Amino acid sequence: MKGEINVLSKHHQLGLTDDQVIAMYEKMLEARLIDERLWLLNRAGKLPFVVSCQGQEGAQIGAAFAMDPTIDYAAPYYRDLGTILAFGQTPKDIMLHMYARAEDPNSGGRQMPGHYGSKKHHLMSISSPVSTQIPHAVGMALAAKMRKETFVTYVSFGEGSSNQGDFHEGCNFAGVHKLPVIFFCENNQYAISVPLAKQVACEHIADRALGYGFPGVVVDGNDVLEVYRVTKEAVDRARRGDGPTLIEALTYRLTPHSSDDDDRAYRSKEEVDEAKAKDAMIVFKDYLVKQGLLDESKEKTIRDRLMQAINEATDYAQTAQDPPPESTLDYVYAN
Amino acid sequence: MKGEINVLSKHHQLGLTDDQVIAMYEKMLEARLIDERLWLLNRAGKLPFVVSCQGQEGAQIGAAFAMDPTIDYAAPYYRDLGTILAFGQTPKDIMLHMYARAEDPNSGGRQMPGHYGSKKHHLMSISSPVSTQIPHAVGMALAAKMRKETFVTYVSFGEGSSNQGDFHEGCNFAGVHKLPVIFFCENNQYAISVPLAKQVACEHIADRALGYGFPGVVVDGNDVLEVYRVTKEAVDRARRGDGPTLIEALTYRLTPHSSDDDDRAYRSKEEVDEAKAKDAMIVFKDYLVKQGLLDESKEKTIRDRLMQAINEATDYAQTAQDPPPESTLDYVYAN
Amino acid sequence: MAVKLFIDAIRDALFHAMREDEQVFVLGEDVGVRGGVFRVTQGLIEEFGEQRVMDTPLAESGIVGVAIGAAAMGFKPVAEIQFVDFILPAVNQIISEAAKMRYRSNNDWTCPLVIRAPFGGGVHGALYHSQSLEALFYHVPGLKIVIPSTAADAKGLLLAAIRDPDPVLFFEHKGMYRLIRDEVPDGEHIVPIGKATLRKTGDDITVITYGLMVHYALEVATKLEQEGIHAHILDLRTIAPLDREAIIEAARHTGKVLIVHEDNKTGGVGAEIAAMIAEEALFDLDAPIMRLAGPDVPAMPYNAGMEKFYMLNPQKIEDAMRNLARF
Amino acid sequence: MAVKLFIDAIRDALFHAMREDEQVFVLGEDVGVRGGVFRVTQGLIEEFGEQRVMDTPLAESGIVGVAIGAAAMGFKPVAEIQFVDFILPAVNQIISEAAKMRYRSNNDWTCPLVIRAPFGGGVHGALYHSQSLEALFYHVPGLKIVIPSTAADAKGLLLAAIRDPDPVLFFEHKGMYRLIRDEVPDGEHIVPIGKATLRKTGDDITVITYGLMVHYALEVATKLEQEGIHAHILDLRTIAPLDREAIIEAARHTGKVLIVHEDNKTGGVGAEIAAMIAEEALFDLDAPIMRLAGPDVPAMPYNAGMEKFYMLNPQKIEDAMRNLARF
Ligand SMILES: Cc1ncc(C[n+]2csc(CCOP(=O)(O)OP(=O)(O)O)c2C)c(N)n1
Ligand SMILES: Cc1ncc(C[n+]2csc(CCOP(=O)(O)OP(=O)(O)O)c2C)c(N)n1
Ligand SMILES: [Mg+2]
Ligand SMILES: [Mg+2]
Repeated sequence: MKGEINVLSKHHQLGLTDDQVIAMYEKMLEARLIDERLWLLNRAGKLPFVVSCQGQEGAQIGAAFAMDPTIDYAAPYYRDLGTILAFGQTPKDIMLHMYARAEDPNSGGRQMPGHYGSKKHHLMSISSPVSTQIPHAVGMALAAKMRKETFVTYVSFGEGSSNQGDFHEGCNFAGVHKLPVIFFCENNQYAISVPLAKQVACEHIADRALGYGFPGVVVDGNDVLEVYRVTKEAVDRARRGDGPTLIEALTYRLTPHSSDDDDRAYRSKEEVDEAKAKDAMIVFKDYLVKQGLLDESKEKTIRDRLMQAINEATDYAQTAQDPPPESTLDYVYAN
Repeated sequence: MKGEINVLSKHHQLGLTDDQVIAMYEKMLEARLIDERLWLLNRAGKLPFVVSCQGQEGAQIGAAFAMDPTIDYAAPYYRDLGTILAFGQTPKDIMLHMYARAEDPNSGGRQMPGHYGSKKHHLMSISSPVSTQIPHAVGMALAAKMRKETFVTYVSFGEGSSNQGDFHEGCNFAGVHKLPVIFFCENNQYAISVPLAKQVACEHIADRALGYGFPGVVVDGNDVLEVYRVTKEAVDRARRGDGPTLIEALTYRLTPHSSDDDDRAYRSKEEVDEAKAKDAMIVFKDYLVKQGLLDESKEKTIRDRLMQAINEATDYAQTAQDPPPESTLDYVYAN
Repeated sequence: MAVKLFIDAIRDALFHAMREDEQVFVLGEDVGVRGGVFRVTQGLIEEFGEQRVMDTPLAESGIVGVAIGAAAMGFKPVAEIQFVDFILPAVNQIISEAAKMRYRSNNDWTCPLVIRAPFGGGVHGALYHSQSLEALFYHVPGLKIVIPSTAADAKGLLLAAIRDPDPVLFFEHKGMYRLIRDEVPDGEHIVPIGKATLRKTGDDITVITYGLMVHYALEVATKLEQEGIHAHILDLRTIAPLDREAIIEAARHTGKVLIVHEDNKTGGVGAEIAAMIAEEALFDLDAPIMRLAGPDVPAMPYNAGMEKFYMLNPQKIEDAMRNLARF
Repeated sequence: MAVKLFIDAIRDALFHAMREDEQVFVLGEDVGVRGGVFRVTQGLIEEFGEQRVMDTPLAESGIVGVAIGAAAMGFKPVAEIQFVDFILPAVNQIISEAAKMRYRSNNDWTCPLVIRAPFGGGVHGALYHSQSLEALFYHVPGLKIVIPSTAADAKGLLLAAIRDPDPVLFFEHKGMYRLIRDEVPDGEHIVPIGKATLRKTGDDITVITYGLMVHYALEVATKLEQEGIHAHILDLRTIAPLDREAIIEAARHTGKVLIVHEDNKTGGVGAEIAAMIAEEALFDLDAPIMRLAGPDVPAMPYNAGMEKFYMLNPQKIEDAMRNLARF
């Protein structure tokens, strides 16, 4: 960045204000801090299960800020804590979900951690079988087209999940009908233990877009502003009625697959450490510092505020009410 | 071709002898004549159902002759009468199948017309749900690789069927493991009544290969020798251990989808007539005539021989034994 | 009120629902200009256009998955699966998603989706164009399954299915499309989901069945009346959730029960019905609970003799009914 | 003979089968260096290499479809589905293809395939990591379904499944992997598919069950012995085809039958068992045929209290057994 001091900074070029990029950083940090807290609680025996967003926050927030959560919809996947927060869920919502309490806005304690979804936040309900959400998002985008509304639908999934039939069928449908949907692949290089080379033989997941007749874009998932830029372009395309885009954000999963996993069986510490050095949290912070938008004291203020909310959320959730056991029988059907 | 008299003719360039191209023509004609007979029998009320190969024989035979049916395997689809004949089934086999007689080598009368398959002919059993054969073929190719054998597996399907999840999952698996399999898409422009533009938004089905990390090739399905050429290349690639190829043969379905269909609802007579003028039967015959390999009298000899076999086959099948009704209970399990 | 074919009554319901509610739309393979391979959707595209009568790519999981997404946004999609046999690629979307959407989201997201599919044999359809697949789904809470036996019910139940706030599988016996005709009310006509109906009362034996088999059973019952055997015939109409009360009452009424379905026997819908009765009305029974069903083979063969061997028909039902009456 | 954990017995069978027959290979998600998410396949890749212990792309229909192709060529693939809940995308390949291959080809092509999958709840797995899906498949002729309850049976039945010339679904209750241990014969050990076994004899009530529930039932039976209630406990071991003879005999033995399964009740395996008994042994019964099963909700919730509400446990079984004994 040195020597570029006089040209417009990247985020200004993209039309993002200083406040907006700080807000982006704050959301990323919020996701990271919640995630770290979840692991602590898991290791302390308080939460049976955690599935992480760590390493993918940059991609998630870059993408989410390119949308308008008041009109747009998201059909995210279990790692999308950043997206969930950007669409309006609070640390308290998340902690209630993790503790499976009655007030959990995602499922009232019915679903596993990471299985978000709440209509009021425009977040489609997440299930476990991967990729089923891809056709759902296409159907939601079809609704926009049929109603002549301008909202776009974002759907995310891992690169492993891009090998499911539902990815193919969903993309193809969206291509044929030029639907306002953004397929966002968070390529973190692994499907649990299976490395990319054993999952696919193509160079880029984004290459698959060609077979569906819409653009495919590869972006460095640690470059928050680049992710924002390509997603914004995709959102604009979609709103204009020009159809879907497949975005592949290159990321890395910094944690094991879940709290049940031990990643030492299938990847080296060196590989993980190398990825940690490129973490979007670090890269984006660097950018903001260089832009003069952030320093250690401002960072601390943000961090303290977030930690306080997370602490309060944890405390609240820890003692919140469970759903009544017999409510197991509710909501099989409408009546 | 005029003026090219002194250069090597196309089929010689491809290493095909005069006898071989005549044999190819003969197989195409055999398929066409059987198919025409089936329609007659259907319209006469003797066969409840026909599904046709007409318009696709050139692609099928061009591809089949690039393989060696004594070692290679095929997992074809219901329109592949040409392929079935090239792999060794006789008109009698076909007619026994159409009449659902006990001697039907395909299913002993159990399956619908067009649902071929016989182990001794290296033909995988065909079912109705489309695209399921694609992963099967990949598994057969996996068997070749695991046993270090050099046979290749050919699998065919319509362009409509390339939108099923099983296409995607099968291609991806084959790409990852570089398996000796040839994905052969017979793009006849329609999935029953649905025209290509409502099925896919990509320019070519072959474009999808990029997403699986292997070559995709488009070929004029009415150009038998070109189909032979690209398939031979794919077969060689596969035998060398260089992995799969996706071939898209551009064809046209000259008949309605099946004897239950009426195609006038969804396409014009002009369109069909135009395609009929480009029929591989005509184009290839022209080529052979120009090459001095075929004339009307030789054609008549071939045709008469084929017709005699078809007549005999029809007669035989018409009076052949049905399977005993109670054999319905057989072969659910091995014992 | 006019006498209509089964198929026309279904089309009637679609026209009515689509005229009435803009959120209703039809999607599936060949449902547009082709009007569906059986012509159920014929004429719809002319009135409602190709967006509300949408020809989809050949991909059932995609069809159902897209419909679930649209339903989540408040549409009421009516997806056609060309033959019920081809619903299998969509099973994950149906069971993991449609059936569990309301439950897993704690009543937040819903799935008001109808999936129509022709099923059943006896039409030279062989293994993959003849199956009955209701037994695959009736075990799954969150789904409703409807199988009408009359044209009037077809219309009334389809309208009820479209209005239903939860996913409904609507299975139409393809052999009935142009075989069954009866009086169908014009305009609005709702037959409630979950209610079986007595097609005939009688004091000797109870037959519990659905779909095409209702007609066979009635035909036989008429014949057996002359021999003094009086059958009580319950048409289930809804396969899930089953009308427990009506089943138990019908069983108690004669104490002799025959359950009839075209689908193969083991684990078929008849299993649950028999189990219900054995659990709740055992001491009212005067005979073993009998089931007459297709044989336990993977599916119906094409060969005419074998198909006939597989299929139930009035003769087989007559034998079973007489056998039970004599018990 | 050594006492082994359930999970170790399964791994034992895989090692044995793969050493013995080069055509046996394992494929699935994370079965390689990871040794499977439950560690069932741990150590296999070291001995047999990555071709015979193949990590596949994340695509279940592809896994099963590819396995069918390899099986057609004479291999004996053992496909692992990571959780039985994720078998649903492969249902078309299983039901349309694997189950029908021999039948449709008139005994020409075959499908000697084993699909292993962990199932069952009580492990904080919530809706999609707790399901029992045997009822989805036991209606399908052409498939076999095996659910072992002991380590010895797990080994013996898995070896039988791998040797079987037809497709076998082999479902392992994940709660048993590290809970159940018993004496497992070394080397070759075959338990025939299709044969139930009596785990305990008694003259008062018959309990018919399988999987984890066998252990709960035995635990309760021991307790009830002290009250003078003697239970006859049949462990099905094979869910399809059911051991009809053993079921009828066990029912007749006491005349009072309780069927227990973790899966939800309607249309579950218990339905067919009850129907069989009601059809063939009705007059030997002294009590209604009772079923104790999971509630009819889409799947088990995550919240601990709700999960407990859903799951069967010894207490619920005890109540049901005592209730039946008192009848
Ligand atoms: C249909 C299905 N099969 C298997 C699983 C088990 N599973 C959960 S996550 C996962 C790996 C997903 O990899 P990827 O799509 O790359 O996402 P990531 O976890 O790496 O973000 C697997 C195999 C599942 N959830 N759904
Ligand atoms: C899974 C499935 N869905 C629907 C059908 C009904 N069906 C049979 S052929 C066909 C169209 C196939 O089109 P295409 O793949 O282009 O092959 P073509 O018939 O044109 O050669 C359809 C929809 C089927 N056989 N299988
Ligand atoms: Mg990944
Ligand atoms: Mg086509």
